Amino acid sequence: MRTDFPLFPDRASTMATHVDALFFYLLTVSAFFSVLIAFLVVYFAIRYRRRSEEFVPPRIEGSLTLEIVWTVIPLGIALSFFFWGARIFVSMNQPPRDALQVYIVGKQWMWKVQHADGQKEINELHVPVNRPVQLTMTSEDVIHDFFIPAFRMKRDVVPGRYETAWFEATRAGRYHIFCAQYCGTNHSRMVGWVSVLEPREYQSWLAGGAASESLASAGARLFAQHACNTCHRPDSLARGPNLEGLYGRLVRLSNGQTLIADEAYIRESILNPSAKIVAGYQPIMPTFQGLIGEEGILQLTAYIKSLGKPSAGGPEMLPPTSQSPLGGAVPPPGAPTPGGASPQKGAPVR
Amino acid sequence: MSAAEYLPPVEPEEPRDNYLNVAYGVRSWLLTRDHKRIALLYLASVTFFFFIGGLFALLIRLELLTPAGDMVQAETYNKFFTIHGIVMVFFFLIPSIPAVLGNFLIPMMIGAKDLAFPRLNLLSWYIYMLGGLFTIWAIVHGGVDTGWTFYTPYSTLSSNSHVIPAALGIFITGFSSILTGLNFIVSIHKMRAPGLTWFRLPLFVWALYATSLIFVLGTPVIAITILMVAVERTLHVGFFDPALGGDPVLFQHLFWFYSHPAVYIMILPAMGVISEIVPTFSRKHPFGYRFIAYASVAIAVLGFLVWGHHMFVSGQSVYAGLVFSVLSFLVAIPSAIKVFNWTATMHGGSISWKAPMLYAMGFIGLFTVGGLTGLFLASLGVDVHVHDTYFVIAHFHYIMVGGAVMGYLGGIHYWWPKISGKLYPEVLARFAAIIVFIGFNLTFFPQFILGYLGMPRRYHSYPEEFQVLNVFSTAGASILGVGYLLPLVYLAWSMRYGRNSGANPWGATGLEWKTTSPPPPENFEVTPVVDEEPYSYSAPGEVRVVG
Amino acid sequence: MADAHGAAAPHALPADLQHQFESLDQQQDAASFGMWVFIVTEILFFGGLFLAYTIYRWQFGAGFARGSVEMDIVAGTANTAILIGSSLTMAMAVHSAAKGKRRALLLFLALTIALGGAFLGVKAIEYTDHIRHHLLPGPGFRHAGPDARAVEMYFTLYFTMTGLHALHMIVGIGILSTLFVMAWRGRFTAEYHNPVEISGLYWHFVDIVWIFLFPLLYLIGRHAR
Amino acid sequence: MSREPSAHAPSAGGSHVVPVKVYLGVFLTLLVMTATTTAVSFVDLGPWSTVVALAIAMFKATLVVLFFMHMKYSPRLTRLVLGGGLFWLAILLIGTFSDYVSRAWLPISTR
Repeated sequence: MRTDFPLFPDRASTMATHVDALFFYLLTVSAFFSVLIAFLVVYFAIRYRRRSEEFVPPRIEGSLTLEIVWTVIPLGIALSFFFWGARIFVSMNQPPRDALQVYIVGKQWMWKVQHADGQKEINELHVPVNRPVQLTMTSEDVIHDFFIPAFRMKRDVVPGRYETAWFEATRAGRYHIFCAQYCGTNHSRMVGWVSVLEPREYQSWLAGGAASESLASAGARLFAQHACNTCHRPDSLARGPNLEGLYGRLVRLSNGQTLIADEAYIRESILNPSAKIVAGYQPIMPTFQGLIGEEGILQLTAYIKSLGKPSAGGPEMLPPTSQSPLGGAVPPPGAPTPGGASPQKGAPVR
Repeated sequence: MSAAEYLPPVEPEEPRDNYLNVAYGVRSWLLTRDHKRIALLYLASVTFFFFIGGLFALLIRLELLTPAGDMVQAETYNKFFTIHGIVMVFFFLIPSIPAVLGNFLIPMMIGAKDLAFPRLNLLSWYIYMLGGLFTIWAIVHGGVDTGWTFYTPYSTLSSNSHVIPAALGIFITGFSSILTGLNFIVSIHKMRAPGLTWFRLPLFVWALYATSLIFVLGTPVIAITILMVAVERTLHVGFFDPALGGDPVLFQHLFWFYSHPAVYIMILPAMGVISEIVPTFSRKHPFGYRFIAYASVAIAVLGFLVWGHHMFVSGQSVYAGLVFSVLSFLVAIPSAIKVFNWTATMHGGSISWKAPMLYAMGFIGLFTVGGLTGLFLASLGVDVHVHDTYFVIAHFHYIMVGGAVMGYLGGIHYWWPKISGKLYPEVLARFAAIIVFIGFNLTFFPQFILGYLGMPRRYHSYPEEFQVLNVFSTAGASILGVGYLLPLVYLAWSMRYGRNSGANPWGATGLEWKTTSPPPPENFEVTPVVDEEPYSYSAPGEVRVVG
Repeated sequence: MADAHGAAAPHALPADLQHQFESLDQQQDAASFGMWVFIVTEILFFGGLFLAYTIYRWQFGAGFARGSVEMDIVAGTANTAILIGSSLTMAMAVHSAAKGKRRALLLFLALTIALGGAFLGVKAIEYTDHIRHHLLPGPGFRHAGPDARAVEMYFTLYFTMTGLHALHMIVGIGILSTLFVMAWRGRFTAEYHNPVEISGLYWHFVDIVWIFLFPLLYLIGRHAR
Repeated sequence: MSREPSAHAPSAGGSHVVPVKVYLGVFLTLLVMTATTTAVSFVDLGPWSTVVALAIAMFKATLVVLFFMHMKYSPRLTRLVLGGGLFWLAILLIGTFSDYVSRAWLPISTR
């Protein structure tokens, strides 16, 4: 039995310092009130213990001022907890724009990780240090939960939609990945390791990694294999909307709604095409539910993202795209985008 | 100040006909409509289920002694914690105080002969037992492994265990809660003795009134949710199945709409018990009576607005998370008011350290820790890290075991003379209370540390660095187990061999102490008329009512 | 049911007074109040399904419209009229019980049971018709045209909500039949007819559920056709 | 062991007898309302058609509650009970719906 057990988790991400600060604030206030109440109870029990059966204490009904005091003060302290916690939570839900894209598919009892430029890992995640990494996650069966204690980051992985979360590792090393939402027999074995590497090591890992094709080129292959191009062609007589430059662009639907084309829209249009029909087109696209798995959809999405730009550059380089008209505007309500923020294609990475 | 000094010099004789000796035989118990006998039926069945749940708790703790999880397979462990959860939540914590102490005491506390609908009251016990039968059937035939939360799509699509029988068991038992709640609400509104206004009611009645509001307003929603899971699982339709257009998060909304108020069903009655014990054993009017009363109802109402704090990371929107977080902080305020008022009641009192008071003091301390750790979970930033970890397990066990079970045991000891007419052995009872307190803290405090370290809940095997804290927790669990066996032994012993207690051994106020112990079948010879304020200790001269 | 009291009361207690109540008035007050509390539990019981309906209709508007068009609107409207009729006869039954007119009470109870049966009959016809068109959700569900998934969700909600409502109708008819037998035996008088009253409250509640189910399930997207 | 019954509000719907004329009036109104709601559904009011359908349904339900269920003649407590039930239904609907509606309003990162 390891006797040198830690009492406090590693602190390996930018978010960890903020969460720990709030945690210690909560801890001190709670310790103060717990000790105060415990002390008062014990002190009164001893100080006013029953010495004789005849003594009848004075009748004290209460005091309004005291009641107000111990309502208002706890309320004030509680709201301070709320605002601090809320600020951290909102920033946890705002992935920076230049974050490294990683796609994670949870499947009963393993994590399948795919990097934008093709690396595939099982229960392993290699990320560079001091670089924001955005995770786009979905599940193939039941609800899982991607939890890295050292980064204080946790997000449920819900089947049927994308959930996004992000972190920025600040210390190299290997940290636990846990599945934190009960998902069946081997829920406790659905664990892994995230390895935070120095930039040099990360580059060598990238190079030495799988020589397979990038996500986008795998998507191109699938696109041809399922004969998507019979309808989705750039020329005029195409029966399906043109996909070039679609990602991040405003799309007008047949029912007058408008939304920004993001991963969730592309995923839903593949699996349930008639849910959102582009204005001017007929609902003739068949569903690919069951024909294309979650990884396939991720590859197709990566391929569609790479369309409408000069041929896909190196894995790292995100070629500049035309600034999407809406930029950072909040998408109109009603467009069911994924839980996390839909990443905007902004300035290229320098 | 030895215990013997308080006892009345001459032992009061057993009252002639009380509800226990007025009729004998199995039929007189199984077909009774006397709320006191129904309370004892509930006492027996609730105790039975408590020890089943406790057994599975010990099995879980034994399994977690080793990181590799090599005592049982993962499948079996998942069934252990599911059955521990279901049995403890639905068959012990929810019915225990309302159905046992509430059934026994509310008619007496409001000066009535019985509850408004005695037959529905007996039906409520039979429904509870039928639901229990389904759950036992599920356990015996292989158990269910979905966790007591039945999250979809695992419970509807993926689990191949006995989900439907267990779900039906909970569905049926829900109606037992609804009937109990309905009975209490109607009785408290319509059957109070003349002169007994709302603000002359004991605080226990206020707490159970608030609990009954939750019974009636919350339980139907879990009933329909379980029905939808059963329909989806058997007919393969798509309420919550993403492949068929359903949304698993909708299940979580429906589930937690009931299940959060359910945790207030579990704690409010215990608060009611403490609000009775502390004034009696401090011999003092409760500090801020109206604030404690209003706080109970406020908890019941606000408790319905906060369910989203179980779903901060489950795909609920950021804005909904913000709203539920601020509401969750508001619901913590009434609980804080109650703790401050209990402590203030002890100030300037004449405090006796009898067993019920030990349980009450333990309750105040542990419930405070439980409540404050709830604030960690309500603040969004920290919850993202500690959600679904052992921090949550420790939090709700401090409230459920440190709070509700301590309150239940305190209440059982406090009203035991009224229920059985006998006095329990005081020294042994105090010893048991201390054992429970120590065992409890050793079991659950290490889990706070494990939680922040990131150990997820419901893990059959865990990384090595968590082992030492888990060993402490298992050691504590065995002490706690022993602590709970003691009352079972000496209370049963006292039924037969205990000294007669007389009508009011504690010198307490309240209508239930004005009738004999054990009380006659119709509670009072003459329906009492109430003409004084509640908890009137300071009436000069009336030191202690003898026999 | 009421056990005689030992002490000789100045005025003989009414036979129907249960021992735990002080007066018949208090007993009937408690019974009616208890039934209203039970109706609140029923409101929240159906509320769970209405929530699922609201969420999925907000997400799959088109599919729900296409599903609703499959409904036989004549049968739906007729059923609504039948149930409103049964509410009238139920109210008249309570009215006759309060007046102590036993024959009128029996007549109206019978009418209410008959109308309830008619409602269930129409539902049975509708159900078999849907099943024949493969519209019963589950593996056997088939629907030409787009949005098959959304239409199946509509039918899942349709069958669950109207099924639960029909179940409540069957229980209601069972209650009214027992009332009929008790009334036949002259159990109810002008002073004591509380069971009829609270059964009326239950029946009217089940009618109100249908009053909401009818527009929400039958009348969406009619104009689209 | 009799004593004067404790003070109670007029019994809930017990003693009050509603004239038959009122019942018939309510019955006819309800039938007319049913016919109306079916007819209106054939007129394309866009999103308003649902609002109108629900408004008519609520009006019909209020009629049934007030007259057939004697709420009009019942004590204040009974109204409080029904009001509480409807308010809790509203909590369930609004609370959950607010999550679904606000899922699209994400704080888009501009950092």
